[in-house]
Amino acid sequence: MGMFYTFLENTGFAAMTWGNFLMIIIGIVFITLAITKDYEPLLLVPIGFGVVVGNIPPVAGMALSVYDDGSVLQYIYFGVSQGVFPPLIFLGIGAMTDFSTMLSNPKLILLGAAAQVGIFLTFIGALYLGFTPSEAGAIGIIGGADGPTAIFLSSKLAPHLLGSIAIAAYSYMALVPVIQPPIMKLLTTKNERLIRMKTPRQVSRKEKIIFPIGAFLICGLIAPGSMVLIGMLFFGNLLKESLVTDRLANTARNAMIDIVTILLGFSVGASTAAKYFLTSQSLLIFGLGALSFCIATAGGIMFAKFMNLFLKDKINPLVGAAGVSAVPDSARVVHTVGLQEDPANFLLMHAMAPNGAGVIGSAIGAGILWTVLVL
Amino acid sequence: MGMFYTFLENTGFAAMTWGNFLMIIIGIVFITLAITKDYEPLLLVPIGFGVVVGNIPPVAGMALSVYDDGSVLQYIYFGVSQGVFPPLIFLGIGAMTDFSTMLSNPKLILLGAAAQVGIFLTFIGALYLGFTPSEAGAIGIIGGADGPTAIFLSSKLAPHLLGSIAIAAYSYMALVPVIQPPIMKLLTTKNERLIRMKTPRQVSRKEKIIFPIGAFLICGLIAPGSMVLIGMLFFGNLLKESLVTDRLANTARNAMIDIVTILLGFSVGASTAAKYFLTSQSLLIFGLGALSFCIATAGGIMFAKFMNLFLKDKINPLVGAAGVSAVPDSARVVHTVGLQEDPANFLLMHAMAPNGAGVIGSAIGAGILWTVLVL
Amino acid sequence: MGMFYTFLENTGFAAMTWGNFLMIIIGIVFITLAITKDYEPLLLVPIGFGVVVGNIPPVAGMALSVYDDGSVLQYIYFGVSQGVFPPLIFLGIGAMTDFSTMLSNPKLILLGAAAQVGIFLTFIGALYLGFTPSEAGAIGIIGGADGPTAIFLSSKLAPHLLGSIAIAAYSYMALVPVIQPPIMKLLTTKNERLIRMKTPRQVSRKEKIIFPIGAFLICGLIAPGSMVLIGMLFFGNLLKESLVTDRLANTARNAMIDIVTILLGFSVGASTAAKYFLTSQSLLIFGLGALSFCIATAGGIMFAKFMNLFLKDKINPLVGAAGVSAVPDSARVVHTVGLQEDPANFLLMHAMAPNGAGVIGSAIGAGILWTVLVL
Amino acid sequence: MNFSWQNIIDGNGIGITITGMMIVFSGLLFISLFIAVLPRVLKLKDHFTSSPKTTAEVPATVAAPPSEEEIMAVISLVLHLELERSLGEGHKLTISRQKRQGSIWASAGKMRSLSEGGTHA
Amino acid sequence: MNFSWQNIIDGNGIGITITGMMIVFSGLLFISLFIAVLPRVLKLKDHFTSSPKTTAEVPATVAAPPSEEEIMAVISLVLHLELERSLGEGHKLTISRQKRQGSIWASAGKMRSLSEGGTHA
Amino acid sequence: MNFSWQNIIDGNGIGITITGMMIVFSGLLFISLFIAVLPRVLKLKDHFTSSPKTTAEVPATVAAPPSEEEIMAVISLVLHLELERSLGEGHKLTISRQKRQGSIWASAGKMRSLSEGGTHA
Ligand code: NA
Ligand code: NA
Ligand code: NA
Repeated sequence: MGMFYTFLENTGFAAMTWGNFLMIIIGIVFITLAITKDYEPLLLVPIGFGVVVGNIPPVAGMALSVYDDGSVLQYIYFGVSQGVFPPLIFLGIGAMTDFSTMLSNPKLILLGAAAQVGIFLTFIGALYLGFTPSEAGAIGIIGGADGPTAIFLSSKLAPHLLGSIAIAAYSYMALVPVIQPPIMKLLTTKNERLIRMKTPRQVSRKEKIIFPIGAFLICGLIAPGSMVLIGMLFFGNLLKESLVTDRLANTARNAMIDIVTILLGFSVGASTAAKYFLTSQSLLIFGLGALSFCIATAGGIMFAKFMNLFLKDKINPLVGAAGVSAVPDSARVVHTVGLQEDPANFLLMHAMAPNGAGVIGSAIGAGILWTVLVL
Repeated sequence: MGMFYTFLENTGFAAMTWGNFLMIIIGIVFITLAITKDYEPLLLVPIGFGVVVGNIPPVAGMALSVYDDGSVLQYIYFGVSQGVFPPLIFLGIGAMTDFSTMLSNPKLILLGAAAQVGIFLTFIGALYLGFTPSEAGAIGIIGGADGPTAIFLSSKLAPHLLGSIAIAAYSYMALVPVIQPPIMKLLTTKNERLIRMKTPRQVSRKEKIIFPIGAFLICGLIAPGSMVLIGMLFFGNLLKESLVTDRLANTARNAMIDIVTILLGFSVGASTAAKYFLTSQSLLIFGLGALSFCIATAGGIMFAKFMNLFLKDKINPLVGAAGVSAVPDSARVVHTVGLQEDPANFLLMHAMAPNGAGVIGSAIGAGILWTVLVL
Repeated sequence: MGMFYTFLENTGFAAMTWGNFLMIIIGIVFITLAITKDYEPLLLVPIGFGVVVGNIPPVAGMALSVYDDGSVLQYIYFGVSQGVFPPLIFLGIGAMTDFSTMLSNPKLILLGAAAQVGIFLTFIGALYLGFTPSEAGAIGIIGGADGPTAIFLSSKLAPHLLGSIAIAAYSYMALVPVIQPPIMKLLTTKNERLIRMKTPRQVSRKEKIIFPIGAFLICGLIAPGSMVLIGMLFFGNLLKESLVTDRLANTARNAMIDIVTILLGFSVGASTAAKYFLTSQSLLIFGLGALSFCIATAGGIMFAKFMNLFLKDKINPLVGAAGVSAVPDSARVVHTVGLQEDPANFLLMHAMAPNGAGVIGSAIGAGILWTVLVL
Repeated sequence: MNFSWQNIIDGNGIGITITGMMIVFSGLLFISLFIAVLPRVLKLKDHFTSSPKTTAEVPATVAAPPSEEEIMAVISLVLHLELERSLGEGHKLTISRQKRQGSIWASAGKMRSLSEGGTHA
Repeated sequence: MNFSWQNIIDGNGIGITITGMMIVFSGLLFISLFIAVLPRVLKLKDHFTSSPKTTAEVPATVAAPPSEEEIMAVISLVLHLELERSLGEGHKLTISRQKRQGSIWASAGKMRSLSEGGTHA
Repeated sequence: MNFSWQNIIDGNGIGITITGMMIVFSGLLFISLFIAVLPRVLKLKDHFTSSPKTTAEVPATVAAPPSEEEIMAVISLVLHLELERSLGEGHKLTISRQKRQGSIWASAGKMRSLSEGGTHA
């Protein structure tokens, strides 16, 4: 009977803390939001379930959790902690992204640059709050609104904050349809929101094939730190656009990205054991993250208005909000807000250009921060 | 010409032992049974071919076999020896399993608990035969009738017996249609076998979604050692039932589980080099394994008969035999034996409930044994 | 502002060498050939883009390139440097290859043996040029005209030459439609090229199932060093031919081989940083590689003519050229050259037999070289 | 190896067995109770937050009666799905496989991609 | 944690921010210029190497007007693709899923392959 | 690097080459003989264990002549398979791809899943 009590002491019930309990509730909330509100289900469901699993109190002496050497979860988490999964996800994203609208209207790319101001202002904010420069850099990248980039940079600059940063990034990405619209309406007039943009021209196959190679060379040479992420993104896109490697592109954007997404989401979630996650730092990170999304959105919109001062064919400044990455949700948000003013103004196509540029921009930003803060 | 003789000395012909020869025959028998009798082909073909490959005598000094550091086979076997593959297989199984019948008739779950008596009585038997407690625990799990669980626990408790235990578990799982029917007929009367069960009620989508989360929390808290296996099983099931992550569920139950199955089966087979496999221990393990399947089957059936003493809606005791895991073969065996008595009595649906419960039950059992024997 | 200059010093522009520039051009040429000429696109596109990525000058102190410990590219390259990817590609090839024509005309298998003379004569040539025996062995295998085999053997015998050998092997494999026809026409008379061969007999399912097991045993016992490559090839083929494991064969020849091909091609390409790749050794390797393809082609053709001295049913000596591996391009080249002489002479089917035998033959050759040179 | 009852006592076999079976049973019993209670809890919750949304959604999909063409199309679809399934099960329909293989041979310049043309290829 | 403006100065926050934004902007500006120039360069190049090949290829695919059967077949195909897509999106068509599952249960001897019969299964 | 015949002798080049070619030839010769003998052995074995099972199974699949609807369905199926194959080969049918992409944009709330709607998606 002593054996039974010994075992009981090692059940989760005994070791359960209020923190674990809270985290399990959070995990369930993630899953619920994903299912009922359809917020980023492909990431929130794996992360949410991972959070639940990661907060079952592990038994001392058994290799169970992400933090125990030789545990299965640690092997899976290896792809996160070493930054291997994010480039593979970028490969799949590249193989599913159509850069046509960007190619047909290159001006809009600059909106994707402007939105990255969210990264750097958040970096300053994090410095102010007392984070070390490396930590601040990793936190700043939440403003890039790009989950894989955030995980990649955190794994290099501040592995101990990886969980909080990843969860913050994905949470706010899921909440893009909630966060962006008020800012968009606040910073634009009704007339601006009514601007119609010209139908983009047709792009030739040759342009589509040359683009990923040329754009990679530019990014890679300017910010070598972004080489792996950007390289995989454009490699995937070349596999897609070359047409001769269609079966590879197909696998990259289906089986491969799915497998990586499952393992990444689940193990990131499982790394949020209350003991490591529920800290005042995490709270600050969540605060800064919310701020960074707002700044990024505002940055894109304001730069669109600035560009309009010089342009003959005006840009609808709503499109600037898609300069944060959050592909394709922020583009859809732009589209929806545009439709509210004018049901015949279809902004989705136009918003895809800064959306794609935002992904590239935040990867470059990550490369810069990595270079500057690691050397 | 001396070179030629040197090489000849290093061919397999020279180093071949009778043990290797016997094992190669066994591998070919596995493949033959899989192809001609359709016994578990998805596992017996990879294992069988792996056995053949693993018994080609390797050349001393070359990194060839599963046991040579730095060999390709060892890298593949890593997923087995560290217990990484079994949870990934559980993920896929979760993503393909429909727990509806279990949800509609919760009483039947207990049959899946009763069948686990096979695990613990085999554990006692193995202790009696002189195995250490850790070894005995790993051998006992064969009675769980669940290949991935057996590999997982063996990799934690008795890595040196992993090959024998895995081969025994999969062999008997393949032989379920041969092993179970006589026991089922022996322990039941004709009248019992004729019992018809009520059509299960329709289960709502909400129940299906909440079930994997709630059931995981119960299992994880009661037996944290089962956290990884059970977690992956219910994670896969949530991916399936949430409907919003259908592409992930699809990949988990297709490309992902297939890849893992190929690598697991092949490398488990390749680990059965005669030198390590043909021992008296292996013989004892095979004997105990056969016994454990019989006990587990009997346990499920007898508990169904015991429950009938108290129930108004009687359970057909044949259904109890599906309480061993061996999904879905043991459920099909129940169905077939039922049809032999009454061609209009369709037990398949009912048998799926204890069948699923058996998977959960043996994973809990593995968690308990791991906790008790490792600490 | 000092910061900006510091960063500029770390951009790729500053560190770029003429070697890098040349390699990037080569990478772009690879991609262009793959897309416009359809030369081996599934390999040349990944390799070509990898070459571009691998020649962006990395920043000292950052883990970026294949050669930096802990970089993402190094983790991916691990599958190449440890020889894990080639057997997995062989698995997929096995699962897509139909050995029927080989089974129906076993004589043609010998042509696949004769073509391996390219391996060994190149080995002698490399020795003459001053390479160490191990290096010479790895270079010789280019003559096997089989990319995965070349990578596998190089990773074992001469890891420092792996990049050059792999690029040479894949380049010449892509150029098979350019290299082979002149040699074929030079070594055969018009009458020989007009020879029609008998329609092969129908092969039973049983033969197809027994073949991979029997053939593996022969190869594995004769040259255990070829065990892993040949084992995976025939394992894949058994998965396909057994019919009962069709879902596994399907995944092996689709998702699995695609994933491995993407990672292998990209990381092999990325390993060709100018600093390591642009050496006089590489030039010699490319020269020897071209020679080896010619010798292999000639070997196959001449042996076919030799066999014709004794045969009643003459072999069309063009078919001998398919004895190099390069599946299925060299078989298609044979077919095309045959059609040029006689538009009604369909040699494709016949050429598949030596083509498959060539894969097996070069894997055996690799096994021999590994055994002889490592022990 | 020495066979002996003492081994069982030394290894605490009986204790572990009883404990183990108790925990396995209690785990599955809890799940059983949870499942039994779940639909009632959900019904109770629905009672408080009555939402006619879910029922309203369904009729939208039930549209006009199908035309003859649609019926024909559905027949062919079912046939296709059936075929796909049976291809997956045991490849009785070797005809279509052969055809696919053939068409790949005919296509130019694909070296290592002799796939049978599944949706991945 | 101490909140302080000094942290920003110590961490060179302003310098990194200005440098960073300049590089991000210059990177995307270069890409923008590259894209803007690209079609003109390609047109220039085509001007020198005028190749009527590509235009000649297209008409080959435009063949005889489709027969009634072909139209019917196309309808069913579109329906199928539509169905496949919606299955991928949110599984409204549970009927077909159920069917597939059933057919696998019926098939003999597949132990762990309870897939829903996708093309992989 | 010094070019020299001595290197070949030092590296035992001739010996390895002769040995290597002998083994490669003997390996493939054994396979060749194995293949040549195999059908005879199988026939011999069938002779002793004559089993009319396999032949009996086939006729079961040859059923009633197909109705007009079935023929139509088969046409559409073949068309579909053909289409699927050519999509896999080189994407000449860009129309259908475009459509799929479009329909995904229209669907709500899928962030990183911009797949083109293959069966996986
Ligand atoms: Na961004
Ligand atoms: Na079980
Ligand atoms: Na070869």
